[in-house]
Amino acid sequence: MKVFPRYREVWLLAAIVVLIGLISMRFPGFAAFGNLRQLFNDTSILMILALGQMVVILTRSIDLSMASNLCFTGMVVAMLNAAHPAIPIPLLIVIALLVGLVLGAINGFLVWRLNIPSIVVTLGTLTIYRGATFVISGGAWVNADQMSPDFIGLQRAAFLGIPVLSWIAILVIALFFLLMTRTALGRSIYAIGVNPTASVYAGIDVGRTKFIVFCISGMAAGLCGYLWISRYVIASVEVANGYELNIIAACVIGGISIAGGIGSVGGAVLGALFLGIISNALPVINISPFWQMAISGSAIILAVVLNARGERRQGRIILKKAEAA
Amino acid sequence: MTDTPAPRYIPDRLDKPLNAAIFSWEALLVAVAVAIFAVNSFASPYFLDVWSLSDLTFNFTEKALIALAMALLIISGEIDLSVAAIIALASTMMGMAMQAGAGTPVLVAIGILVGLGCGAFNGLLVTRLGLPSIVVTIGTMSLFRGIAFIVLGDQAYKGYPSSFAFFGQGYVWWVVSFELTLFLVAAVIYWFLLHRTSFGRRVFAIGNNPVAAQFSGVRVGRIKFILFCLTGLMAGIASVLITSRLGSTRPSIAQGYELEVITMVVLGGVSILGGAGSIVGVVLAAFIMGLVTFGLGLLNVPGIVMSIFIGLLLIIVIALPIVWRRVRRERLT
Amino acid sequence: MLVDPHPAHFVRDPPHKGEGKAAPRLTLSGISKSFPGVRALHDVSLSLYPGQVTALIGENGAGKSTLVKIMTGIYQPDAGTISIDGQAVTLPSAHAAFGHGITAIHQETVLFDDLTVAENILLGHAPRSRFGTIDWRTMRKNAREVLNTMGAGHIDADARLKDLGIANKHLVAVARAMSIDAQIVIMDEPTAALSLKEIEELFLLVEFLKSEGKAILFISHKFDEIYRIADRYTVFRDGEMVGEGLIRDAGQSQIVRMMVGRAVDHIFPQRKAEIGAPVLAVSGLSHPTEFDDIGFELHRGEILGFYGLVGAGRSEVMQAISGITRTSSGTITLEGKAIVPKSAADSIDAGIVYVPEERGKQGVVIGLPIFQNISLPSLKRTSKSGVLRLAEEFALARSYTERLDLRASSLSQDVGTLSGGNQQKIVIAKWLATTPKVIILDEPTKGIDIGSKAAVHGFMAELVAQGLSVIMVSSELPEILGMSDRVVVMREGRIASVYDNKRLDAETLVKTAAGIAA
Amino acid sequence: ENVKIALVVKSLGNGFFDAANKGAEEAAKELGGVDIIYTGPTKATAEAQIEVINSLIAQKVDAIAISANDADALVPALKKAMDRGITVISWDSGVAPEGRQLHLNPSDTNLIGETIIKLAADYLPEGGDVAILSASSTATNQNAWIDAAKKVLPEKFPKINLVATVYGDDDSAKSTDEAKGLLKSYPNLKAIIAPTTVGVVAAAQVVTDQGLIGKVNVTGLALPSEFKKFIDNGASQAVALWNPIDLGYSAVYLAHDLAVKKEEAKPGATLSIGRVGKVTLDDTNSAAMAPPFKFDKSNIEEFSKIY
Ligand SMILES: Nc1ncnc2c1ncn2[C@@H]1O[C@H](COP(=O)(O)OP(=O)(O)OP(=O)(O)O)[C@@H](O)[C@H]1O
Ligand SMILES: Nc1ncnc2c1ncn2[C@@H]1O[C@H](COP(=O)(O)OP(=O)(O)OP(=O)(O)O)[C@@H](O)[C@H]1O
Ligand SMILES: [Mg+2]
Ligand SMILES: [Mg+2]
Repeated sequence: MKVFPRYREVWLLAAIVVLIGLISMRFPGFAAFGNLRQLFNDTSILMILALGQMVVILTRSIDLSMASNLCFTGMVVAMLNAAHPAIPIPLLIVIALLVGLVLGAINGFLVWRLNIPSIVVTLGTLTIYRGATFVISGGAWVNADQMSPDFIGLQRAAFLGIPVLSWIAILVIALFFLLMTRTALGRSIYAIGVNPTASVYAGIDVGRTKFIVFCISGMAAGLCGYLWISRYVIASVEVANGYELNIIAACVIGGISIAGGIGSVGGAVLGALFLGIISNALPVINISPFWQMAISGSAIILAVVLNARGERRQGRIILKKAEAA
Repeated sequence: MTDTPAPRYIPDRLDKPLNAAIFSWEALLVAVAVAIFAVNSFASPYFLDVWSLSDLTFNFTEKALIALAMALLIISGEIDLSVAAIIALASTMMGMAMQAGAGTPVLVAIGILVGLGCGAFNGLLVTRLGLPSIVVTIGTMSLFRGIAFIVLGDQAYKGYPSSFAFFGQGYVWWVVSFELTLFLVAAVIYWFLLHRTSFGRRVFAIGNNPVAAQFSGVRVGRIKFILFCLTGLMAGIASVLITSRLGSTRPSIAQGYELEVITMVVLGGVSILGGAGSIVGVVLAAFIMGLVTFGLGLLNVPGIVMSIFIGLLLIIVIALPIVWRRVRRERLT
Repeated sequence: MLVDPHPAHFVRDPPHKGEGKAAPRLTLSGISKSFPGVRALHDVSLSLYPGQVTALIGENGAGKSTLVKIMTGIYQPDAGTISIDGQAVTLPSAHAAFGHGITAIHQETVLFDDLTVAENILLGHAPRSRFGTIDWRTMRKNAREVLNTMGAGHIDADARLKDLGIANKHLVAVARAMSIDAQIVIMDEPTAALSLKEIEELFLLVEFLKSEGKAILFISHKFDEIYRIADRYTVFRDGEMVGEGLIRDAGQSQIVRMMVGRAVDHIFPQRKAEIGAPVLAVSGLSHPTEFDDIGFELHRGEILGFYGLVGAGRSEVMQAISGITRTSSGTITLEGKAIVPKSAADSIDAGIVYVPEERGKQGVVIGLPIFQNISLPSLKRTSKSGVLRLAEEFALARSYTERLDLRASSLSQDVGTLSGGNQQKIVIAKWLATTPKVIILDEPTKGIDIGSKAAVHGFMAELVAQGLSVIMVSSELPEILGMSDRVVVMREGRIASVYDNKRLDAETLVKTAAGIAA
Repeated sequence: ENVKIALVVKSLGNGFFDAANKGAEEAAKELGGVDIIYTGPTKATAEAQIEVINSLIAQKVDAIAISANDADALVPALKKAMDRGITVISWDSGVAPEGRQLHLNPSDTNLIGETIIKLAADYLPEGGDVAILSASSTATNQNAWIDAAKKVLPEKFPKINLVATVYGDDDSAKSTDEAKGLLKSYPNLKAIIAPTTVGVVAAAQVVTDQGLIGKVNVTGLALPSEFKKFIDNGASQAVALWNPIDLGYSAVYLAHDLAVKKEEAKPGATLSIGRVGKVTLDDTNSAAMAPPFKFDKSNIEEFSKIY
């Protein structure tokens, strides 16, 4: 399996390098190593979410509920931490993964067993999960003050000069890479996206695989629930509101085809990085914040146009003459 | 050939139309609507009041107007996530015109034309460049609203002419608001367009199989383009209404409407995969959503808890026929 | 041979000496399957024997593919038992069927365009490394081995499937079936998309499989193939089994009578050749990659056959004439007027219709009822200033479906629930209903049973008698020879030769198409 | 029959408004015969608030006391309420005069503007660069305060140099990005002023994370309970706020008196608000409750327990 099919990711990488170059022209410190390291750290959460979304999109589905799942799970761990500061953080992370898994599994179950299109299911759970956050918290916020120092500190601790948050992202990227290139599940995910009917005939349980991808995206969202809350040190119902579209945008910019079957781990990571750079750089280079939205919108459109160019199928060549030319 | 038998007779339909209607999606929605209406009347003494019921309609008419066009677009297999952003941009442009001294007719024209233009832009990207609409409109959603932010920044436009207020605040007759009237008229037009014209039939064909439709002489690109324009147009009209109702414009206007519009369409029984759906369903779904939010509002239930009900309603109403069919099949065998 | 009106009491022929001795490898008995409103199979039984090919024969919609899907775990039967080597088994999924050594080449090509050949062959049963991860190296090696044993070593295991030609794709489908150590191999109309050369290769493979002692189920509507390859036969009619036995004991007319319930002599219709003035003239038509310098004339009342190997570019040329694909140069003249169709809609308006070859993708709109499918290209006629008139749509649909002997429970039935052949009838009805001047039929009888084939051919004869002109693209030699007035042979995107059908023989055509003619 | 007063807030779940509700309940108890409906949208948008107002009109409440998400967009809906005989006042974040009978400012706009600058200037004797991190660009009150602050800068704080105003939309993630951007673009930044409770927490967390405690002072308007941590760790020297409990109390008190026709709102009138004292209406029928209250190391502990 080629790691860089059609070298889409290489182009994206080049675009990112050019972008960083352009920003550095206006703000010289931008390309400094320390800043790039921080950029990666700032984008880590989006990367993890984009990877979770990627496996779902690859199977021709979509998970609109990730941001709400993140919000709910974040609230659960924040409230747990506030009420029982003694619970060790690793255990809280496991709880976050499990809560996320359960919410993802609910999506997956509805898609699998009732055969409801994923966009409908997750449009419903998008509002339900966020509403549930309101119900469990009574609308109250969990503030920095109520969180234990470990809860906040873990992702900020540095290991080999790099924050733990970045390490978590690196680990997640590696896991996804293994999943997509080295496991039968990864192959099934691609196969379902390429041709669902053929997948049934090939003995792949399409429904169950979709269930699993929603569990994966749920776990990614759950993990990010903890990471997000401990990063921004406030848990409220409004956490990550509307972020689902950023996640999907990252995937799209990363060349993951919304029609399924096409996309790679590298693409998702770079797509997230690209969006991260834009939102990070605009304040830095003094572009009015009011321009930010229009700029990222244009970037998304541009990315789709370019990706579509790359994907455009070449006609079968029947003529010998044309083949030779 | 020997002993050729007489051709087999194939009936037009098996189900009687009445039978089909009773077991249809619309019937299910009517039942749900009646149930919610009944529950509301019991739960709150304030519900059964003509003015309450009239105010209720303001909660959904603007979104429902867009949902009518969105239903056609989704049936054709496309989607437009940028409608709320189109509202913002159209409203901003109306505000600019208002500051330049434009009168009410010009303002209305500008709102509608900007909506149409945005829809055409989406349509061009999707049909000319062959891009997936869900992605294109995620992009234009940021772009359109982004332009509104660039123009307005932290400012607001206010001071629309008093005659402009009629569209979002006026009443045509007694408690019947202009918005509701416009919605009902539009619903009839869209019903006719989708279910009674060859244009509507082609929309269904495209949604089910765009390639075969193209081979059958359906101008797929053109029809999709028209549908995007219609959706933009309805967003433009909605923008006039909402700007008039709020009497002012901010770039954050109508934030998050797109998902509510799509929820309405899907709840109305339109297949998100394209190819199936009805306008009657969408209209019923609009009323159901209005009834639920208003009913819960009367009980002072927070909006976010209402959204749980809407989310559950969406999933349950879609799941119900599936589960029911499955149970019935299991009972048969 | 016995044709029993009550298949429940069906008595099997005593087994013939020698052949029946081996115990059946697979036995299906009392299988029933219904879809909403359709009884696809009712109490059917079937046995497959090791080292023998059993042909499953039946009209369109008789339930053949449904049975295949039951045998491969894709559908669950409503009733009945399946046993392998005497052991009763259940097949809840395609995976379970693999486990029992059942593999199939399905009627629709079911492969993965964006995956590699190796992945296509081994997906679902890929070799694993010690850590449970996919062992890519072994996977490629295994794939290559399978291809080599099939004599298809020229296919690169690392190539992406979409870069392969259609014939090679088909070989990959076969290789996929072979890669499972299967004892039972099912082929559902495997030759429908192949040309003669590939069909020959396929038959060699079948012989090889027979020699390996595999039990083979072979489904086809082409009797020459059945007589060539099968040892036994089973006939279905309307979802019931109506006969079985050894193929060498049964004549074609006997089998046809079983399958249709009456005798059908498929003789191509006699036509009075009243060929008139040129209607359509094409000249210098070129496309950057698909075809070059295509030029021909079509006359009033003429059937012009287009022959060639699969992938010769015939469909592309026809799609260009009907406005679906763009051309780089060339002119199309209809009744003396130059036309430049930019879309199928334009060409239908002008009076040229194209009946496409890929039924599922280009032909029918699954999800719409039969009558709406048929009226789709004729909406201008069945509506009045844009407003639909249902009664006219039903009338239009009725008149065409009855003539093509469609099997459907009502005209409001979704076409997706029809069998492959019945869908093909919808496809033909739908474009005939536009009452064109020129009609282009691309593989019009692909996958159609013998009775309906005769109906389609009769229909074509009627059309030209009414003064229409027909272009018929076909890869079936008998059809080309039996129906055409003249034959255009295409090879690699160019016209190789044009023949008058007076003294034309099959050999000339095949040689021209393959490029070995003098 | 009890007097029904709706306390409508910008969004539910905000600690500031929950505290205001405490005050509202206190006033209700004190006045007697008053039912409080504490409500508001979950998303801080004008459209959502209008839906809430519509349902309150249908419930025939006697008075609506609202903290508005948009000064202008709510006017038609609130006018409708007044037409149906409902008393409407705004508090905290105001509504344009034609949409309410009176407006109760938590404090004087000019005073707040001056206070937020002063909070920064007090700890910058030599002066230096400061930046403002605001809530959403459409927030009425923040914009008014920032304008007031800009006005007093040249005369009263000549050494303070305001380099930028950015918007975090009251969204913690966006506020964090913006705060980081400020620190990156202005390496000499001495203080970040965030006149919003969400923004101030985000900015203080960024300063803490980047090890800039002592170099950059975060200040602005903050709830003591949410912000205590950052006073404690030194990311901030002091912040200010008015007392939301008093604000809720006063709003309900005023709404009640107007609804039962005990008082009338007209320019120049002096209205009494129970334990809080008296306010005088200016010519737009607005009144200011009290000057902002400063929290620093000396008193944060005590107040963080209250709100
Ligand atoms: N998924 C389905 N839903 C409803 N009806 C179906 C479905 N699949 C098949 N049928 C019906 O079952 C019957 C048998 O179909 P099947 O595809 O098995 O026919 P076949 O013998 O393979 O025909 P052909 O030669 O045309 O391929 C047909 O009447 C068809 O309409
Ligand atoms: N490499 C390929 N991959 C997939 N499909 C192919 C390929 N080659 C040919 N086909 C199929 O064959 C059809 C016909 O191709 P084309 O028009 O080029 O040749 P043709 O001479 O018309 O062949 P046919 O005999 O099948 O009609 C195409 O529509 C396509 O479905
Ligand atoms: Mg079949
Ligand atoms: Mg062809």
